[in-house]
Amino acid sequence: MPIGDSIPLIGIRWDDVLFVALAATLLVSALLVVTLRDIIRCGLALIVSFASLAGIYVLLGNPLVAATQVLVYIGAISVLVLFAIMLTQTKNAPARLVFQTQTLAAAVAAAVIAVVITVAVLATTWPSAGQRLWTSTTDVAHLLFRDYVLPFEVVSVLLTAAVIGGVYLARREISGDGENR
Amino acid sequence: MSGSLDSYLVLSGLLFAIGTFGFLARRNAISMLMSIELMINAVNLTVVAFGAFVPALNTHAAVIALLVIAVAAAEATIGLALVMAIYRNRKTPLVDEYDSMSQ
Amino acid sequence: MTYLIPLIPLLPLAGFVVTGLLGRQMGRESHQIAVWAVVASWLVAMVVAFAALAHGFGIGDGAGITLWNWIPALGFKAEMGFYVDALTGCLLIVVTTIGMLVHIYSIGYMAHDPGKWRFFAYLNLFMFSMLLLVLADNFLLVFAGWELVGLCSYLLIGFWYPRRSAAEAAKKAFLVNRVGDMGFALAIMAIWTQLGTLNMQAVFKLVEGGGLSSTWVAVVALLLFCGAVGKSAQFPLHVWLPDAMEGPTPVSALIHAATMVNAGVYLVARCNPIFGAAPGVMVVVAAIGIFTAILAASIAFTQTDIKRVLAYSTLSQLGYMFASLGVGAWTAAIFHLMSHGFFKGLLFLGSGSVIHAVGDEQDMRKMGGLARKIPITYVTMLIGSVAIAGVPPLAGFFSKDEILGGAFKSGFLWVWAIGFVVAGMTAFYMFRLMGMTFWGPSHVDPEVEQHIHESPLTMTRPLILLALPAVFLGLLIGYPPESGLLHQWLAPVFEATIAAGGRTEAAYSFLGIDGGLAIVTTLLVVTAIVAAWRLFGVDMPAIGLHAEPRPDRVREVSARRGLDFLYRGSSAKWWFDDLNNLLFVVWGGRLAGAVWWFDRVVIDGTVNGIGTVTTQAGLGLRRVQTGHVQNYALGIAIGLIAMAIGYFLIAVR
Amino acid sequence: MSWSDLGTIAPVVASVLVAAAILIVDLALPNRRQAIIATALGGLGIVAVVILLQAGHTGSAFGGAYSLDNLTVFLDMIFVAIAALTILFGVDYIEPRGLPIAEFAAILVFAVTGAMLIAGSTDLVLLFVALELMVLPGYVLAGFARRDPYSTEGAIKYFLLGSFSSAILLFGLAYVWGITGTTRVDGVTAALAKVAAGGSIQPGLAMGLAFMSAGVAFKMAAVPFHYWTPDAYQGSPTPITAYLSVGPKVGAFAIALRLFVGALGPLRADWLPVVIVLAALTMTLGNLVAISQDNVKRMLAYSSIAHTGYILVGLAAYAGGQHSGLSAILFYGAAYTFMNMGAFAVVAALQRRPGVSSQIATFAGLGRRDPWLGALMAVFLLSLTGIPPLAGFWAKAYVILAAVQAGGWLTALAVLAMVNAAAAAFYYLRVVVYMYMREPADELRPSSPGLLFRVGLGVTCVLTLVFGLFPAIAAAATNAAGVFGG
Repeated sequence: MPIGDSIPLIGIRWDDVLFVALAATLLVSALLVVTLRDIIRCGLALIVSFASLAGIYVLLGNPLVAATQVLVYIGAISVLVLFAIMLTQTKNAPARLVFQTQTLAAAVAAAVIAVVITVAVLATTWPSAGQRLWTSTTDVAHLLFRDYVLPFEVVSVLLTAAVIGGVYLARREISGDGENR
Repeated sequence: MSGSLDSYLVLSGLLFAIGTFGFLARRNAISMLMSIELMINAVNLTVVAFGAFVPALNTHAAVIALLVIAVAAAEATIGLALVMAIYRNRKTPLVDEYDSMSQ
Repeated sequence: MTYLIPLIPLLPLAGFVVTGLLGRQMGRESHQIAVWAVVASWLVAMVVAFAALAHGFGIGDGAGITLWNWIPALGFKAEMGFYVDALTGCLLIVVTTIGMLVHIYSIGYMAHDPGKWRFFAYLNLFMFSMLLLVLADNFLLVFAGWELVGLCSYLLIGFWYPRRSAAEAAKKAFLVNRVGDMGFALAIMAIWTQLGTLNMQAVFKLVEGGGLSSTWVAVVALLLFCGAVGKSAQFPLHVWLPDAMEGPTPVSALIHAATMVNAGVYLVARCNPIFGAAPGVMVVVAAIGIFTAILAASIAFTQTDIKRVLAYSTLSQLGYMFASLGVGAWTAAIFHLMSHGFFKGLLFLGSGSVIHAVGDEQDMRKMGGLARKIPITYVTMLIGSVAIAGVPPLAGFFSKDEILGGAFKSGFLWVWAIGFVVAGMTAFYMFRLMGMTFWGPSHVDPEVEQHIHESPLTMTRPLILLALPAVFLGLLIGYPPESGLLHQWLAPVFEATIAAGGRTEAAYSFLGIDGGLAIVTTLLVVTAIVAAWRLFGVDMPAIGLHAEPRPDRVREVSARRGLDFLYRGSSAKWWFDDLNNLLFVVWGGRLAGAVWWFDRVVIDGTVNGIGTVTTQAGLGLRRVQTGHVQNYALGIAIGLIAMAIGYFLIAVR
Repeated sequence: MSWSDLGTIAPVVASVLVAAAILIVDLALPNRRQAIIATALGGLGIVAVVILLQAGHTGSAFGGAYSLDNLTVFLDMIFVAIAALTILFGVDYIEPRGLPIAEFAAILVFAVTGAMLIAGSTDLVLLFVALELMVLPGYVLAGFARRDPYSTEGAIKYFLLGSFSSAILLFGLAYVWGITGTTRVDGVTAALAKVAAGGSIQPGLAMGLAFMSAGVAFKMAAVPFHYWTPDAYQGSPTPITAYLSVGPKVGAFAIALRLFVGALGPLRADWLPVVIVLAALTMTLGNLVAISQDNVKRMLAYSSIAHTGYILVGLAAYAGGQHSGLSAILFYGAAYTFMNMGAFAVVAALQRRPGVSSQIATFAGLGRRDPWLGALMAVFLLSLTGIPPLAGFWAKAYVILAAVQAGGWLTALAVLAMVNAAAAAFYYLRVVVYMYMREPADELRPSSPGLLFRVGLGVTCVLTLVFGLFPAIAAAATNAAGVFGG
């Protein structure tokens, strides 16, 4: 049986329910990322927020971006972050004092930024179609390799440079390594 | 609600602000990096939201989002490598202990 | 002929580069290249200068050479070019001649200084900068020279940097000069925005043709004068010059007496079409000049450091020159610039010879009776003093007389009156200096006294050579008054401005007003000299106050008011202090006190205050840089919010 | 993509190939430093030739994402010069510290590739990606002495704040894109021209502009977004500091030219007040703090902030309607590049042996210890001060004159710039005083830098003099380059 566009009886659209649920998960997990004491839990909360964002992308009719989000953010970046956390955990770096002394100032600044963005968004009339559009993956591929081929190539150079630099910085010093010449 | 561009943009704005808060408040370099990732994700949400509601931007949004994700990955690589490098020198990931040049 | 012009500044520049880079390796001979470069430059300059003055050899009333088009962009044209006319010729003679003699003198003076090569390199750089300033054909190039002479002055004042006072003096000179330089820079900007060119001759043509509104002319003239006030150490920017005496004495002679400080006078004279079109500013120039003249002369009365007396005297004489410019006696100002350059250079070099003789002592209270021990220095300095005092027929008489006569005849009676008083004061304090140094009993430290000797030939020969123009220059180019050689030379430079001012130079009449003024001034001068000779020249060994510093500060004197009357007439020491008492406590005391207070508290305080405030502000801002990333990030976030609010405000506008 | 597209971006392609060649040479001939240096310098020479072959041509590639004009050529030449000079200065410093030359050169060339892409990009996405290609290798370079706590500390601060500002910039770009509906600069210009004609701008666009301006201001180190500069500059190995002080800065101004002058040109009346305030704050604070620094590297870092302020005066002059402001910016950028790199290079020469600090005391007596090095430093510092007839004088004169011509509030800004230029003399001359008026603390042996280093110093010095004595040559190029899009 098709479930229809909206919840029976109450009349609230399923989309809205989904949106609220995903948005709430996103915001709560994001808040956890920036407030939890234990940094490993922060990392796990980050994965949750990435995942809920992927859900929102699906809701926005963009499954390609959602898939990339899952692959790159959850599959690669989060894992990297977790590795880094593991490698830098020592007994000397206790979990207490998670915050800077300027927490209050930071909270005020962030709140002001949130208000600024919200006000600006609500006060602006957007050239919106008023409804969500589905994104065709084929069109994306065409566009990527036609209009955006140069940025695409540059990103590949960028990733190469990042890998070279990252490896240089992070690799352990092996004896006989160039530096000990 | 889910059918209005405004709500997605406000959502992304809140996410951006949360990321900013984390960046300003956390003292662990990796936490700060995670906060930056939240901010970049907020930007991506903005882009995809524009794409979903403005016909002219529809396909472009996906392309831009993909490129931004790739850039973010590169940034994270460098960032984590730097954290490893400084951790080897200082034995702490807490950035507020890196203040040897505060003249 | 014009192709010779670039050689004049380039020779010292080459000397600077070679000496600066290789000087240390040259060791004892490190002065050779520098000195020969300046001698060569002098030779060329003489040829060019006299060609210009004789209006011949293709230079005529002025000729330029453009090396290359410096900058043709931004709708803006400035050429790397030189321009020579009679005015330039006069300056060339003064700058290169004195510069060369100072170089030669320094061979002896700096012989034992380990930093000799550095000294000569700086001197060469200074010569280059000064000649660039004098020869430049556009304001921008003048400004380049202007900045560079300031830099050289800074380096040379602080040459003996281990002395803390030297470093402080250098800093002060630089700071005060920057204030004036700002004025000059703003003037250049105003000229460019209003007229679209910076070539001096073109600017003058435009101004004479009425291309600039009278308000702008006044603004430009005032700003230019600001620059001149800084460089020529006129009130209220005069404070740096006396302190600048911390530099080696040849530097004081060259830069702070004979050449660089003249740059302001030169600038105003060069820009005579601009100043001539702004009569209001001319009055300001005259007022500042004559006020500086009497202010500095009054301070020179009480100084005990031989170089400081000369420094204040320099201020006073520069004040005369500005007064002369202000009343429209252009030629007289240049005349005084030339004669003053020679005799003041002579006096400074002579004082260097004295200081050299008495073991680096500069306090005149610890001198006295040196006349017989260092005769060449004594005779030449005496000539210089007679010249600066204005005794006929020496150089100073003619130039000063012309200034006073010019002020009187052009209706600036107040300028004349003050100038007249200053003439008397000048004669007095110069002979006070001579008396305390050369006459009377010796107060020299007995240990030093045994070693007193005349300076080597390299030092005395420049003194003799400088004494010649101090004696003959007036007769040579200033006689007959107001129609002498100099007037013929400079006529083309100033005639247009003088004609535009609506005044014709009244003919000189010895039997009329001019002769009367000259006789009255001469009488005053002679009286002052006689008074000084009576006070300081009488030998008075009976009291046995040898080698004891004489307290002569105004405050101490006033405290001993009862005592001084007891000793009146019994000791040169007390004659002098009594005179101080009379001059400063009774009718000038408060004024002099106020002058000193103003000088030391307000002006020095402002100068030092600016330094302190900026340093403190810098330190405060530095504290923001805590080293904590989050603090920086918060700063960025606040900046971002401010920017967002700013844009919102712009958007709803 | 077509062959003509590739021809248009040939310098960028060549530059990427140079980076690849360096890495390949390193793999094929390990421990052959001469081969690596030769590859890097030779490669950059070829890139320079490729750029010069493009001079005078115009065109666009990849559907308008990249455009070749005089501005691109001019900036590309500056970037190649920066890369070559950094390598010349770097070798003498990197080697004694046991750091690998190949990685250094390759990462540097990657960064410069990004800068060159910025110069030519007329597409918002390409601009952002190119910017990241410029700054990410910059973070690695800042931390290149990875065993040195200062270097890594400066690098991580630079990285964290840089990424923060990138996110802010990106957020702003997203909004501008969402409102104008295109990423192409000409499209954005057209859309914004309609907005400007329509009167007021919407709050969303205003916010986008704010975030974008903040991001760009960070990259160019304008106050109050400058905090990263002193730490990153002081911590980095000195030749890399020399690079960081000019490369990313000129790159940031390239962004400003393409983004603000190009894309946001129609709204320039709206961003003019922001630029005026930024310029005034930047030069004043930079100078004030520089006065109280005792470390020459840190002093030069703050002075570079002040120079950002002067360049912003040129941008303000443009926004105020004076087109010559653009060539003034370019002239300043070029002059600043050479004199500032020269000054840092002298610091690097003194620090050739590890363990020498950049405290001002290190410079005591340099004029006597090492007359050549002292004279060069004096030339660079006097040029930075703005003493005629050196490059820095014309640079300042141009921006100030452009501002004066623009009139209005900009006249006040010009006067402020002059006051600042006068004040700046104190801290520059302080170093000169130390060099010529202080006894050396200990008798350090003259540091005899290698041949490459001397070539680099010679080039910077000659250019500083040539720009001062014959500014017409450079001005001709900047005037040509100043005529583009906006």
